[in-house]
Amino acid sequence: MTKVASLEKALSFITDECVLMYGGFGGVGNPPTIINGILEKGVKDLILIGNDAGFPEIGIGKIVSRERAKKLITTHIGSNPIAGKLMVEGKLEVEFCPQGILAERIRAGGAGLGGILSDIGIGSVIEKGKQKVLVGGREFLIETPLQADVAIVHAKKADTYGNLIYDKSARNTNPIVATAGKITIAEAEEIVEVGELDPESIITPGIYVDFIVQSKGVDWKWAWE
Amino acid sequence: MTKVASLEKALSFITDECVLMYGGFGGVGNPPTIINGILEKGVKDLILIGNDAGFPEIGIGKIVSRERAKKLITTHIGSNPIAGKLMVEGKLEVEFCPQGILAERIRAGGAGLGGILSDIGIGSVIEKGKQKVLVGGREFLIETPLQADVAIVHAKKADTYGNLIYDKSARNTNPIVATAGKITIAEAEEIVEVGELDPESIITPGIYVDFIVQSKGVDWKWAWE
Amino acid sequence: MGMGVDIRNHIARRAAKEIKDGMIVNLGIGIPSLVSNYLTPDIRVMFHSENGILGMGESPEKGEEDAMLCNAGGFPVTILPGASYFDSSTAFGMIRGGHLDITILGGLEVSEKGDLANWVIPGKRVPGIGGGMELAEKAKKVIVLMSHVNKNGEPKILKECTLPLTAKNCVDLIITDMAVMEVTESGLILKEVMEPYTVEDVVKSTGAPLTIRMEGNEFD
Amino acid sequence: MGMGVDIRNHIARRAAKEIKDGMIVNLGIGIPSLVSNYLTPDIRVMFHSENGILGMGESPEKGEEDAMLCNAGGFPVTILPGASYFDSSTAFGMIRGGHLDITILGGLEVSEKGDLANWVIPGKRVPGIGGGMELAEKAKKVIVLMSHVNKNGEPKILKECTLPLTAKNCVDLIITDMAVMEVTESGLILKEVMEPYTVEDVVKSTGAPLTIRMEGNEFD
Repeated sequence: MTKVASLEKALSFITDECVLMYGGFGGVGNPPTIINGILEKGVKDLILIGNDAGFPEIGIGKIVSRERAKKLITTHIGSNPIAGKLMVEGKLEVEFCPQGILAERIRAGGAGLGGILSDIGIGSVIEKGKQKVLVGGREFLIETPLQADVAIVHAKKADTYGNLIYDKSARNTNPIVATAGKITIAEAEEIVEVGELDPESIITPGIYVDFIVQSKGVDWKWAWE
Repeated sequence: MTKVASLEKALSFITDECVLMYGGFGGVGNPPTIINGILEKGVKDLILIGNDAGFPEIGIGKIVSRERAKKLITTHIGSNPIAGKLMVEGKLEVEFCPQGILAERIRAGGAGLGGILSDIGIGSVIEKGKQKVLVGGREFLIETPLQADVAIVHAKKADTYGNLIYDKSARNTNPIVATAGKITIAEAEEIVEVGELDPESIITPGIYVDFIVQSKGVDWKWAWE
Repeated sequence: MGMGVDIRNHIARRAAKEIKDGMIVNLGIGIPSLVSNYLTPDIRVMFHSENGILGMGESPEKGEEDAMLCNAGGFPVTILPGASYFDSSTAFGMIRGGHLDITILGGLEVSEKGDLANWVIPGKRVPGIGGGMELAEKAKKVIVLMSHVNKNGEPKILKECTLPLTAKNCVDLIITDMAVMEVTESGLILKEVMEPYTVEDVVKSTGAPLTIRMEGNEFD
Repeated sequence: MGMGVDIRNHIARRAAKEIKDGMIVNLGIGIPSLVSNYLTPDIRVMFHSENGILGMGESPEKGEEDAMLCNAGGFPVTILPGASYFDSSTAFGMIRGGHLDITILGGLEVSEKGDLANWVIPGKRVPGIGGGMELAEKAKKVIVLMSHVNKNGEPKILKECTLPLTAKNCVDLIITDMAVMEVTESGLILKEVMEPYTVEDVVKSTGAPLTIRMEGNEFD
């Protein structure tokens, strides 16, 4: 009943044009082994959903910089100038969403909600193309749920059932992203037997995780270096 | 900068007719010391919001049984026959909500959302009085956020900043209820200094907690006894 | 429901056969809560509880109860290795997100289209809706355990439910003291008849047409 | 913005005075990120970060960075006793729920009504909105730190913003290299003038009327 899988097996679900959601924030908490695997496998035309575009050579940024994505639903791309360049050149379609609302849309996708009502960005460009409703005399935007064909996350530890714990601020968007994939693949720094994680400390219950891949560790230079 | 307060101080915010939200599920995780304090203080005409009505002599059930509430927004009252009797007699107004939707409405209240879109109970009595919207060709109910004047929760441990951890399944609705009070009071079995709780293990960040009361412990017989 | 302990256990034992290794299962109160007693050791199941547990184990020994570890009904439980705790909004996020393989619920009435009524009897006190609607609407498979007829001997399986519905088109399998029936697009299929009843007994006690397609045989 | 390090630090030092003991504070990138360097030890503040930290401390020593502990900009931080980690949806739930006492942000333009433009310059690449809208709309107090004029010497404080807005009616206090201004229902109040500027310099460099009500004095 173990969910531990080879990288190759996990990558078999990530194919051209699939909707790929990724955990992480500013590169931190992006799953490096899976991302490198995607690059090596040569997957293209991905539709990416995640907090940001990383940095050109850090985390999810590498997939964007190497032009493997055709669309990106995100909150900002300022830390990855190549993403901006591709957007201007028409090679990358980018849909921007306020940061907390992106998080809520992902959570709504995972939690089977039809959407959320938000007052963030009323009267701004954020309204564009969105339905509005009046509730109790106040106007709200309907923000729709986001789901993915495959969600990839990075964890500090996983047990073989897929229960996950995270590492400090590398938790960031990973717990919500883990809930929103039709298939969820967790890359873990360490994989332990069932029963070794304290049930109180588990952040992502294994119910959300389909495959666990052993991480080869963080392989990039960090933003500050 | 400690948030530790006397029971008397904490109770000063819980007054006649106030909207009181409580953590707990089937009595487990209701804060017993605060509830006894409310009874002793003689507060009445409360508007209660919480998962259920407990048992007649367990947890929040005592406040209902002793006719201290005029309204209850909840998911079911089957375990407290006195609640049902008061409802039939017109002494207690009861508003029922599907259980997970009540949890989401409380979470939405705490997270500053305008509401959520739900397909639970479409075509049933749950629709009554609710706005509907059509999104992507599907019909959803607009479920509005719930907030309270005062939210009361039960924790296993608190530090003096109000960071909370819970005890097994007594966690239940407590973490979401803690976010949804204009004032949130946590009753903790144990109060420790700031820095003693592992930052990874904290379930409710202290930002949500205004006062911490030392629990006198669970004082009732449990449902199975 | 006025059924004896033996019959209740018999229904629960039959329901346990529907549970396969690795499944995530939520058991309702009443007869459904007995199902976990009949799983063979090779079937490893993660039992889910609405209050925020995945991985419940058996009931504790008397005197070993933990006041802080209870199921959704408020009764003491234990946990198995691999269990986790979370809040109730997460517990229901799992349900609505489609992660439950099976939910086993009690029923007052079931229609031939799989409509379920199990939460309120007009004229009686309304106990509230609880988590039943979400379980019935969102679990991948919904199994209803109940007595085949009510205490007046009238069918509880009907062409249309008369009681307020919990959810429409949700029930996949009905297991009663008399029979096992599958709900399909084309109506109810009678799959098994319990001892000591006959097919005729079941047909007579059911308020909707039954297509008879018993294990290994095919009648129509 | 072409301001020297000294001036940037001066603005940050002035902004630090707005922070009181016990507050929950979110600092934006740029000059705002320098503010924490100027808090006196008696001011205990919980710094909040959008990626999911409450209770950030100082930057780590060189060589002591932890790749898994960074702020919202991706740069390494430390934590203080009482800190906690949570996911980004919770981090923004705190913001929208009204739990942030102060957010200190950079600005491109601010209007006399407190409208803030700080996310996009037409004709330049759009970097995205990030968490700025939520912070500007929902923090209890919004302080903007920026240069008083742009590189062409034109006012950035205006009757109406010309750039796309981040949020309307959100700014409470503007601190620049020239002055400190409060945004009120009746317009901008000039509270302080920075060395070596005069009230006249400030008025000339501001594109909206200023009511002058300096510390301890009252002009009109």
